[in-house]
Amino acid sequence: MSMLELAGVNRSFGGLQAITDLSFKLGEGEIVSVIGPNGAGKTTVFNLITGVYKPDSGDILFEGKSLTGLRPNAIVDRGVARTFQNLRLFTNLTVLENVLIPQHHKLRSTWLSSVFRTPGYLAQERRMHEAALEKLSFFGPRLMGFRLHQPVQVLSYANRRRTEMARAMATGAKLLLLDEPSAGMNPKETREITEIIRRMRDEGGYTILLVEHKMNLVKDISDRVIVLDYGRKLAEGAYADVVNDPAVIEAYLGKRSDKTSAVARARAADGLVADEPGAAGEARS
Amino acid sequence: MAASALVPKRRLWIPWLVVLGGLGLVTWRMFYLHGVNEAFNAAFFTGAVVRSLQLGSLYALIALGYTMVYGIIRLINFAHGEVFMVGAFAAYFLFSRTPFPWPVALLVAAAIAFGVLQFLNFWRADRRDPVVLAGALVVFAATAFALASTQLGWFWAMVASMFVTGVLGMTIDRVAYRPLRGAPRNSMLITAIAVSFFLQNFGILAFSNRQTPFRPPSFFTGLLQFEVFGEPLFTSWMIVLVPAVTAVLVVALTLFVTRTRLGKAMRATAQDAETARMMGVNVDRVIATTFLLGSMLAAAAGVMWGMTFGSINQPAIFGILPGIKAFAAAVIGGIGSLPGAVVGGVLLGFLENFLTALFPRTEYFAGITEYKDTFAFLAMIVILLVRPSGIVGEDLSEKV
Amino acid sequence: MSARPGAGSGDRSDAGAGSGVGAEGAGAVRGTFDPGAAVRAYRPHYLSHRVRDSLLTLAALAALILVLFLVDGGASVKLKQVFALFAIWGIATVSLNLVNGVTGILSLGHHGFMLIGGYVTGLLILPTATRDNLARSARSELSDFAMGLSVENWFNALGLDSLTTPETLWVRFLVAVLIGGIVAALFGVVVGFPSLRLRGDYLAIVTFAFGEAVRLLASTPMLSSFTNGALGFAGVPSDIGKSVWWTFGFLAITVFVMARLKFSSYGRVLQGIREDEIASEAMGVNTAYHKVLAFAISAFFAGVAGGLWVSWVGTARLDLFLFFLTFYFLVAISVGGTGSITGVLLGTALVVWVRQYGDPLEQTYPLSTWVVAAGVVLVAVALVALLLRRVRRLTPRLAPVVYVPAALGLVAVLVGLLGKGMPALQVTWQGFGMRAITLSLLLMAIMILRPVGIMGRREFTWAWVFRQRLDEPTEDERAQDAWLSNPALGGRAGTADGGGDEVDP
Amino acid sequence: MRRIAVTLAFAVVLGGLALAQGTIKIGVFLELSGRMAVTGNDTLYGVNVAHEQQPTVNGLNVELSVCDNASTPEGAIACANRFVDEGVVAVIGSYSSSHSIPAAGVLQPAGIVMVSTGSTNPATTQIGDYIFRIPYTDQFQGAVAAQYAYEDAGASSVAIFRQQDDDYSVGLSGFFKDAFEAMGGRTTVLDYTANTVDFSAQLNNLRSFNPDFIYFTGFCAEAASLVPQLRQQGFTQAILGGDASDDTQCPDGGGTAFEGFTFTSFGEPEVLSGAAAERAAEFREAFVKSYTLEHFTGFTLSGADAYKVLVQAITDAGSTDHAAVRDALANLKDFPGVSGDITYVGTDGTPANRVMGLYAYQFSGNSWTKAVLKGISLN
Repeated sequence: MSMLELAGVNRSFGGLQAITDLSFKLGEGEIVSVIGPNGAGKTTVFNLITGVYKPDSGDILFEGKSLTGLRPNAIVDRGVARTFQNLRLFTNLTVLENVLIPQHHKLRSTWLSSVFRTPGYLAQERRMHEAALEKLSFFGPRLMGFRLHQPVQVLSYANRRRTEMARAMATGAKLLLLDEPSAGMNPKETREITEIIRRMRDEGGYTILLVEHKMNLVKDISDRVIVLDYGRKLAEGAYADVVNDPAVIEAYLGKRSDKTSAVARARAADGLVADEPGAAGEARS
Repeated sequence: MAASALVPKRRLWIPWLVVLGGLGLVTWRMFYLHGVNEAFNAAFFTGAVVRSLQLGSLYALIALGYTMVYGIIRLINFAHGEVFMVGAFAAYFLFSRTPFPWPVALLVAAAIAFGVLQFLNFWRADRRDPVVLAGALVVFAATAFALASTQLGWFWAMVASMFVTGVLGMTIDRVAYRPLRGAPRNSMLITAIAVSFFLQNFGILAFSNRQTPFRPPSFFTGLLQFEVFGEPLFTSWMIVLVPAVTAVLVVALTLFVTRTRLGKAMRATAQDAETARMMGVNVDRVIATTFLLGSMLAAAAGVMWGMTFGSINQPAIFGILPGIKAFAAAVIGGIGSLPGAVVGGVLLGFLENFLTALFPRTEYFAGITEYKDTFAFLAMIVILLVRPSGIVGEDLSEKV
Repeated sequence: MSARPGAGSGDRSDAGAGSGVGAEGAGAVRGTFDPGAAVRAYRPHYLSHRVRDSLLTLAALAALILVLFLVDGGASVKLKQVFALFAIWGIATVSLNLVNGVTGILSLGHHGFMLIGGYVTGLLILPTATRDNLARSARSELSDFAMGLSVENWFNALGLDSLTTPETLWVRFLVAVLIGGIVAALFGVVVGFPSLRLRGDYLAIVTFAFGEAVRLLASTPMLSSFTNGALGFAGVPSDIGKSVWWTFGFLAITVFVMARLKFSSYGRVLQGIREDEIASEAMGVNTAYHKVLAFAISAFFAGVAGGLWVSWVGTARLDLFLFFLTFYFLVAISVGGTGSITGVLLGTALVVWVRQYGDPLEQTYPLSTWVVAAGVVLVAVALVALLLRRVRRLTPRLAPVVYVPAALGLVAVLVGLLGKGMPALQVTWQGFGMRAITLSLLLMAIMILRPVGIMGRREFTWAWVFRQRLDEPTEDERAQDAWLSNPALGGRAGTADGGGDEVDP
Repeated sequence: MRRIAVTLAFAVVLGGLALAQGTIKIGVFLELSGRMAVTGNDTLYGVNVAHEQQPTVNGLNVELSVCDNASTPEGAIACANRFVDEGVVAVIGSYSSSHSIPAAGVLQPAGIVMVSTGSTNPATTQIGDYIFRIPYTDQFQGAVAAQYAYEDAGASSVAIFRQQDDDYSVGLSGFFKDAFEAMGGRTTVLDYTANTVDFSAQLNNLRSFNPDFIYFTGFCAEAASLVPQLRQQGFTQAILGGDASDDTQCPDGGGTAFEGFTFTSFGEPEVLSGAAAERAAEFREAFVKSYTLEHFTGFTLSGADAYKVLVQAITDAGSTDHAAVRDALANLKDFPGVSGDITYVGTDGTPANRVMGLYAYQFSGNSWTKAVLKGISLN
């Protein structure tokens, strides 16, 4: 049985059809990337899965049970967590607190026992701290030590991304939806995050669905790639197959007859297939 | 993709059903009441309708200021009720305390001239333009002279009070709100509450701590009698004046917002202040203009309020209830939308006035008058829960 | 033992400290990082200073008790009652802070909850003699049912006659105030429900409407059989509300619960909702439940404060619960520090002080005095602005915000001093409303200059007193950070930037 | 030479006396700022003038300790606490029941006599035996008004306008209703809240009841809007107000609508009879030496009498002991006050049968004045 299944999902905003008849499946332990040009509906897919939007029609099944109509927090309870494209951290709280909050929904103590610090509550709190540190140590020493107590707003962008991933892991979800995990990272950090995503799957046992623009990251870790354009699935399959699909190339580059300048086309192709532009910088270090 | 998928699903018949059903119920209720007691005749209900319209116009004028400011900087200008209060008091002083001694006259004339300068500015778009400066100077001299020598009539008192209050609105924006651009919404709201408290108590300090008589010309307050189906309907000329002035001001505002450069800049800023700034709109000036116009409308409402009800209450409480109710009206109509404010204001006038006329005290029923002041709040809460964007407003929910 | 949450100790020392640093270079041999060791090495920071902090806290508590003892035994009744008032308003502000500061929902209906708690408490402890008086009075609107609602009657019915004596008033008061709090909390749940659909300022307006509607409805026939309409009831026993010990006892309980709550998992979640509600929900937090919970807890303590407030005044009346009450609480919270319990108490002290000892501000003075005073205030504004521009290193230092008030202020001072003889300036003027004006100007100034308030979100902690920072790296960590940013520079720890932000190569 | 010596000796003795003379403190707390400041200050002027007339008692200088309650209950309590701290002999104040009652709650347990100058709510003196008042109660005023409406105005159905969130208004309208219905009339109560300006809803209710008399128990702020609206909508019935309508600014905004508006209020010199009228007129002469006549109202007399009865009680008691002063005050009988005779024997602290004035607003030339119709009292 697949872990996540989208079956004929539609969603429109006003007159705009954002997602049209989208179906795909996700097996346990897979890393699947969703790619597509800007405005293709990638983030909308995430919002639909996590309950921010309700599909107009179609169904979303997680481990065989429907997620449609559930509130976002109930969906996290089921085991699906996400990160946000434009970082939604609790900026005035510390790194540690950011990673403790997502564990709260597993807390089995009333607020009164937390006020009176009953042994049961304290034990859970201790476990929450352990889990938080464990998730944070996924990223090496970067978020440990004094960083635990720094408010998120003083962190670098890359560290914020890492904190957000740790936060998603800490929810205890089995399926993580990562929205552009490497945005704003330099090539070295991108490589590192690629490695971490792989370790998250291998060591943490997470199933991962990610939206990403950096093709080398997608190429490196994806088991499968799903290409979206105008809210529809253009192609699905292994990276190598997908990038050679004429429909995909057309979506990214436009038709041959288009009057797109050669430079623009080359630039787009750069983003799609070649290593990213930061490669030069990498060589320098 | 089927073309039908692009058509938004809208059930257009629901609003019509609500409106027609409501009207039917109202008609039935009126006939029923007439059966219960002869006093509830056509003249009675006509009177209730025109009075609702009168009160609703006042609410609409105040609500416009709330909605304009909210539309531009997403701030509930809590102090707007107090701006309305200051408008009424300014008119009172201009109206029954003129002629002023020279120093006071110069001070007030300076404020008025500054307001006029802003207006000339709309037209010429440059404050250093000789035409603008000369105009302001002429206005300054003329007003100073007029204030120091004659007693103003109600119309000129209203106009002058509008400019004074408009300048006050701009000052509030400059001193209290502009330093907070980009701050959390709650901080801005708390500041607005502080400004409101400041104005209330400053009003006590500066104006009076008791209710102030407002002596409108007796032409407007005297008894006016109509015949409706042979029954007398008693009222006064204010019943005509208030909606008429309101209509003129609303039309002028609409023309300003849709036809002028600054009006267009205002709408652009309301859509997206950042982008507007990048497109060369002087956002701060647009916001100041919004405060100027909103406060001027509130001042007009304050003057007419005083004329309608004969006296203005002490400053500490005068602005609160009308202000909050007008805010409720803006929310009901759809905050951020100009037609919404007018619709909401008039609707609230009908809620407070016509509804109580539909359910008056009879032998069998104690009436709903006691709860009248809570209608605005209840209606607002219901609207916010059912349709947060208001009756004609657009959706302002947060994007993910 | 690994992570001990910021929970174990009973005092407030876990306040800001929360938990601590400790992974000093846990396996910080450069390039190798052992997660397991890092987790094991983690140790809450305060444990190392536990004895010191406990002793200091005890000493502070003892000092507070000594002060209370002196105030209670001292000669001045006014000072005593000002202390009691501070405690009562402190309960209200600290509870409002849970919603406003911690959860980040601007609630403007706190006076409504206080009204509910106050009337319930007042009705339940009204002495039988007063009740009889009321019943005989021609004007009472109280129904017989409401008249029968008395803790004393219940105790009598239960055969607990020993608890109906004047000496045991406190037992009845405790029962009454508990019930008052619970009723207020139920209304808190009701008010919390709109918070499920509304956000931000819309919600603020709904809470405001609630506060006003409660007061308007309390005088209508709908509720007047319980509230006695606008008449209210006089003769509520004042023994508890005016006792420094009882009020500070309630304040201590409130602060204890609020502090413990804030630094528990629940408190973290509430703060998360303040920071980003959508993200909280996406992290599995049932925001609806937690917002309603915050409203209910806050309303409960508001009800308790209302009960004490009614007892302090001695009557339950509608004009005790006007919006200005919430405004002053808002001033206290915003000035003291939004979200910080110690800051809020500081703000409350300030507000109570201005309210109770600010009467010189409202006396009659000649106009020249007022002009000089206004001038001095303006010059002070200019100086503060100048200071701030210096601190923030803004140029030009002499901006309009400095020289305009300074010039106006100097002119005013000169006019006031030199023109003393002028007849126009000898007119006397009474400073009606100057206290409220002062407080609202203070609030405006705070919102503009330092929107988080004096204390900010920080709490007062001993670690803060001793300048122990948890979020600053040790030498080892600094070196490691530098190495992480750029291994080539790893050897020279000093070159790395202290904030630890990665520098792109 | 001898005369000089005698004068010197006299002066020395006098000076010594003056030095030896202690002072006693009487606390005065009134609404000197806030929304009731006008009446509060008028009352204070009355206290001041009475103090100038009688600055000593039992050979002791009286010192007034004036405290502003800022028209708030907590301000009133702060004042009461201050008085307890200062160890005042007795307390004068306050105008409003809203502020008298909380302060009485402090002063009664402390055993300090309080004489309220304006509180007409019956609950005030019910707080305890140390609390007294100068004015009548609302019960008395309601009964007087009902008697006037029924007998003098010949009304059989009355519409009562009541401010539902104010205890004074609610109390007064209730007493009126009881008294009027006991006489056999019909009433209907129309509620409004503070700051109401649009009375259309209430007038809609009024239309079906169609009374022949209107009794207004609220305050000027609302009357100023209500009365013109009544007239504009064609209601021509006679209107009677309570003492809260006693303010010549009240009718100012309504054009001619207030012509013939009558109200009951505190007795002024003109409505008093016999010796009391003379005393009041005399006091008014003294008053205008220090203050302007516009500050002279019934509350001024009330403030003066509060001071006078206290001085009398301290004289009678012969000491400044709190309990002795209370006993002396409770035994006061036929004290010649400027607002009429004051008797506390056999009452709960409210003087027996006071005289009220019936007044009407008249438009004279350019401004409104208060015309005295007559003094009324219960028969």
